Amino acid sequence: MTTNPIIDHLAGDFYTQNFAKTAGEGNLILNLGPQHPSTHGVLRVVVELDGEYIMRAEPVLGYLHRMHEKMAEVKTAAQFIPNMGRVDYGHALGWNWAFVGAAEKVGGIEVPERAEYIRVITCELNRIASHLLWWGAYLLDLGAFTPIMYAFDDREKILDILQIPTGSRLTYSYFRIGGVAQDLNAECIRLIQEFIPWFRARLPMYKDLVSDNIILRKRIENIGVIEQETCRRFGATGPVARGSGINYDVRRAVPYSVYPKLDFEVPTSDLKCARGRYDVRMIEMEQSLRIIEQALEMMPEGEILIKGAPKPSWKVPKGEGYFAVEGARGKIGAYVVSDGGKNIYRTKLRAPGFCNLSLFAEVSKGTILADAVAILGSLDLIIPEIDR
Amino acid sequence: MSAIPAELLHIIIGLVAVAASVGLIGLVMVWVERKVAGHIQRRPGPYEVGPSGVLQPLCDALKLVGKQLFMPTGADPILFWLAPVLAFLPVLLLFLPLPVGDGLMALDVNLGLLLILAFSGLAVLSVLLAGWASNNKYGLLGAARAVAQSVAYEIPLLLSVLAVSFVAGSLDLAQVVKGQGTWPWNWNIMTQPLAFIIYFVSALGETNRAPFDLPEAESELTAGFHTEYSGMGFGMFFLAEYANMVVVCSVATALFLGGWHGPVLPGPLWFVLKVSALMLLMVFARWTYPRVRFDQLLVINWKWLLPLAVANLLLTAFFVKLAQFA
Amino acid sequence: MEALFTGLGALYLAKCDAAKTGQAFQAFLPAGSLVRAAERLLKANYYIEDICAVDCVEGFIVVYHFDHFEAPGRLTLRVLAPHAAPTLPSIANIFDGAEWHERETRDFHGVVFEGNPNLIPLLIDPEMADCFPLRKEEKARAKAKDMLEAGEVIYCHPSFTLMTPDAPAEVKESSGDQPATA
Amino acid sequence: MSDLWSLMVGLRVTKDYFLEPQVTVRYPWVEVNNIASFKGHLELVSAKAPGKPKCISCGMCALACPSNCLTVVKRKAPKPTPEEEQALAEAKAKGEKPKDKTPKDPEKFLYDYTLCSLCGTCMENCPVGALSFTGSPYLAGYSRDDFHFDLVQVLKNQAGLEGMDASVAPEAGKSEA
Repeated sequence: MTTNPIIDHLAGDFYTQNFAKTAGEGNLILNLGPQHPSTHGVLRVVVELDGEYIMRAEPVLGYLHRMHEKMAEVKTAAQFIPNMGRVDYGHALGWNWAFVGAAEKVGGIEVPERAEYIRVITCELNRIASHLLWWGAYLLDLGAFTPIMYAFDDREKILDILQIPTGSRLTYSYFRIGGVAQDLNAECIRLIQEFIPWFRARLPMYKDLVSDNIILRKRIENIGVIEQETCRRFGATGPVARGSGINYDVRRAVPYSVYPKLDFEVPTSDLKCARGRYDVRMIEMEQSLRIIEQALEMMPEGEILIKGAPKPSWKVPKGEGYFAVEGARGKIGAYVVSDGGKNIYRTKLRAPGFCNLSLFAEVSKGTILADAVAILGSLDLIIPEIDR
Repeated sequence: MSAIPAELLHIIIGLVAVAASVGLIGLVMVWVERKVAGHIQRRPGPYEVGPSGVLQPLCDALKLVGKQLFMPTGADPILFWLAPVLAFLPVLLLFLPLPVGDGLMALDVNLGLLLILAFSGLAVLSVLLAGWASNNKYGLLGAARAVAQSVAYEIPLLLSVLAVSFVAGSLDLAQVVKGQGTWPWNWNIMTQPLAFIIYFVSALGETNRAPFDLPEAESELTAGFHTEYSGMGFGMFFLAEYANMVVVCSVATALFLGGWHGPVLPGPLWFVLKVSALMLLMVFARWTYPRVRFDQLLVINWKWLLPLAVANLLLTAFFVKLAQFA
Repeated sequence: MEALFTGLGALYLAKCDAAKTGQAFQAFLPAGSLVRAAERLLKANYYIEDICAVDCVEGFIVVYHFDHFEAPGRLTLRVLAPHAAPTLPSIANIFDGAEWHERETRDFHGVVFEGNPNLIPLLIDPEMADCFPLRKEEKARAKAKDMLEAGEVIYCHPSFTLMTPDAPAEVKESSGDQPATA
Repeated sequence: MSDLWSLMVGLRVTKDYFLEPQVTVRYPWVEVNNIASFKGHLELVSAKAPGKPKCISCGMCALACPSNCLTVVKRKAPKPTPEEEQALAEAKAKGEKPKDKTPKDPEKFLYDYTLCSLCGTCMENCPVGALSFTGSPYLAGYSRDDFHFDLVQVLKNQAGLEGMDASVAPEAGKSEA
């Protein structure tokens, strides 16, 4: 490297210097991100490289931090729902459900049967859309530019379907405390019934183009191996835990809403590597299709919002409540503590991506830079959810 | 000195034709690549500027020329500006011995193959200079990768070309093409299929294309060795990559697909058709496959391509010797 | 579940109604026995779910949520950190995932976790590291007993009065502000 | 060997899609058709008389809005003419409450679209259903003030220029708010 007086003082910001304190001699300190094409959103990882090998990595967060939990303190319960769509735009309905469920649990509010089924259908559709976003972006990280276009071709269909009842395409605020805002009209149901066989016919193409491709298989097999013990120490849930053989899905472990009535399998794979997580998510897409099919048949007629549903000025009664939902990335939790005041006293949002990313530093030790990008992709990270 | 000697005239026309064709091929290839990529991804590709986007590459070139050229602080000025020039100049030289038609070549030299292989090695030098001189960590990593990759993929390229020249008995491209007949079954690809596969894969590696585009891996190294280049600096690398691609494909057609031989159409048209077919294959490969990891890249080369190439060479030598006795 | 906490000097153990509040079991622990409790939980294959702090009249109640993959049932550890010097031992060396949760709690509430390997701001900008956005003003704070679930008391240390409603018998505390028997 | 075959399969898939027609809708030249249910910005529903909003300026929506981007300015009672004053005095003397004649619809209904998160809480919370979404995504402006509307003014313009597209109205309705 050319030594140049101007350069010497540019030794990086607070985090790089803090990271460089314990760096080995002659190692290259590199900032992957925050403006890096392969980090989804604004993730920054400070990496210590010896040649191509990563000696140490430390994700730096906070670039997308909007302090949702403080907003929850200054708004009433019903006014906080639009925030839920902005915490994680990948699986916004999962977050809607977590918060609304927590408020219903503390307020002791029942949800009509039809609203439960609508919640299941729209949440599962949103999960497929989130998995398609993950699949496309993951292939983009590994260098294939075409798959993301096919994935988004299908995802557009789902967004069109979800736009009918919710009115928006990405940041939904569709669930209300005590039900949902709008009913699924006939056209929406017809589109869903058309979408299911169409997407089921598309999945083999995904397998041919990518899953069996030898270059991809070599890129993601036995890298980023996560032991079950690591999952426990870091609290990783969702496809990351199921990819390491842990059979834990909140829809089965702590059944909520009408999931006990629906029959679907929880895919796990004991490959423990990025390939395991990849397979789990691909199978999960098929399972979600099955769930939507059954939910469509079993959905009864009836109203979609409970009589006298809480108005925006509704005060959450005293008490605390924790409600968890199986999001696309893992267990989405909302912990609500209320003192009966106008606004909720304290709301804690448990983001699955936060715990999944925390194990990256340990898992990526000693891997090559290209593997680190592949491991990051396999964790399916959406940064706004991690920074909250 | 009343008349200008014939060879000098021949060389001047050849050089002018080569320079023009490199620029033209660059623009056409940019358009073809973006259109094919678009259609593969079920989107139309450029369609605004000119009929179905034909003028788009021209606008790109003008935009690149118009961009401000700046140099990062701490970069080494001489080497930084030498790299793009160095990337582009040897490519012009590679075009000279290519046999487009019978006797239709810029420079009729009987060691054409040797000339091409020697100068194609220079391309890696420019990538190394670019990466190192731009004083950028990503550039440095890109340059390190480029050197390892080009050095590795040079050898199987040589060996597979050597196998074909054994069969043809000469290093002159025109002779090699003359040795092949008009119909596909007496082209060299039939006698040397393995050499063609090895040649094509190492050609992809040599020009940093498709699954082996590690030096400028977007998703890992932001843009690898040409991260810090803007304007015509980047444009030169861009054109050099396409020119290299054309050279590699035309050498492949000359050696394996029978150059200008073809049933009905005139010679040069066959040559252009075959080259564009191979180029289309390269473009398809780019938009279908994910990127290979760096150590896998070297494993493919040293553990797969090299032994196969050597085995193929020995086998060919054995049969050629046998044929001499028979 | 309470077998896990024998000999840890637990201040308050209670079974909770999971249907109503999502928690199966809760325990108040003194700061000293937090690390040992975490070790036991890791051995019992619990995984760390999240850590957050609730700013109450009595101080920062730091709530640790644990859950179990095979036998799901949320276990809540609560530790009281006084407003004056809110410092707690860090469990980041046992549950490594806790490092980030603790750094986040430090960002939001200012509860310092000794032993955390990298206690620099996680989400908040280093320049404004001490703004502690989620701290409440004096008058806005509420009593812990109003909000937190009492559950069926299994053991309650005599000197522990944080959770004891005025009439210990009925489970649901009477609403309204009865004098805390400090 | 079967692994290398997967490379060929990959090429076949991209070839198939290469030959299929494109999916892109060339937006400016072709109308996009899946935005029927898009919300778009807010508007006041007009009562039977054109240009007169249904709104009774009760302010429930402004109360409910999470990002408080609505302000309702009530209409002040018109200056009572001498006879009305006199009738008012007798009514008070008789003790029954004088009928309040001030019209209910708001003077101004200020709506700041830059803060609105299109959640629809205001529509659900409105007792008379006076608010609805326009469903027009084609709304552009050069500065932030282009997005500060006075919906009463917008409604009047709309009624005045019958048949104007809703999205054009805001420009005309750019009030001094």
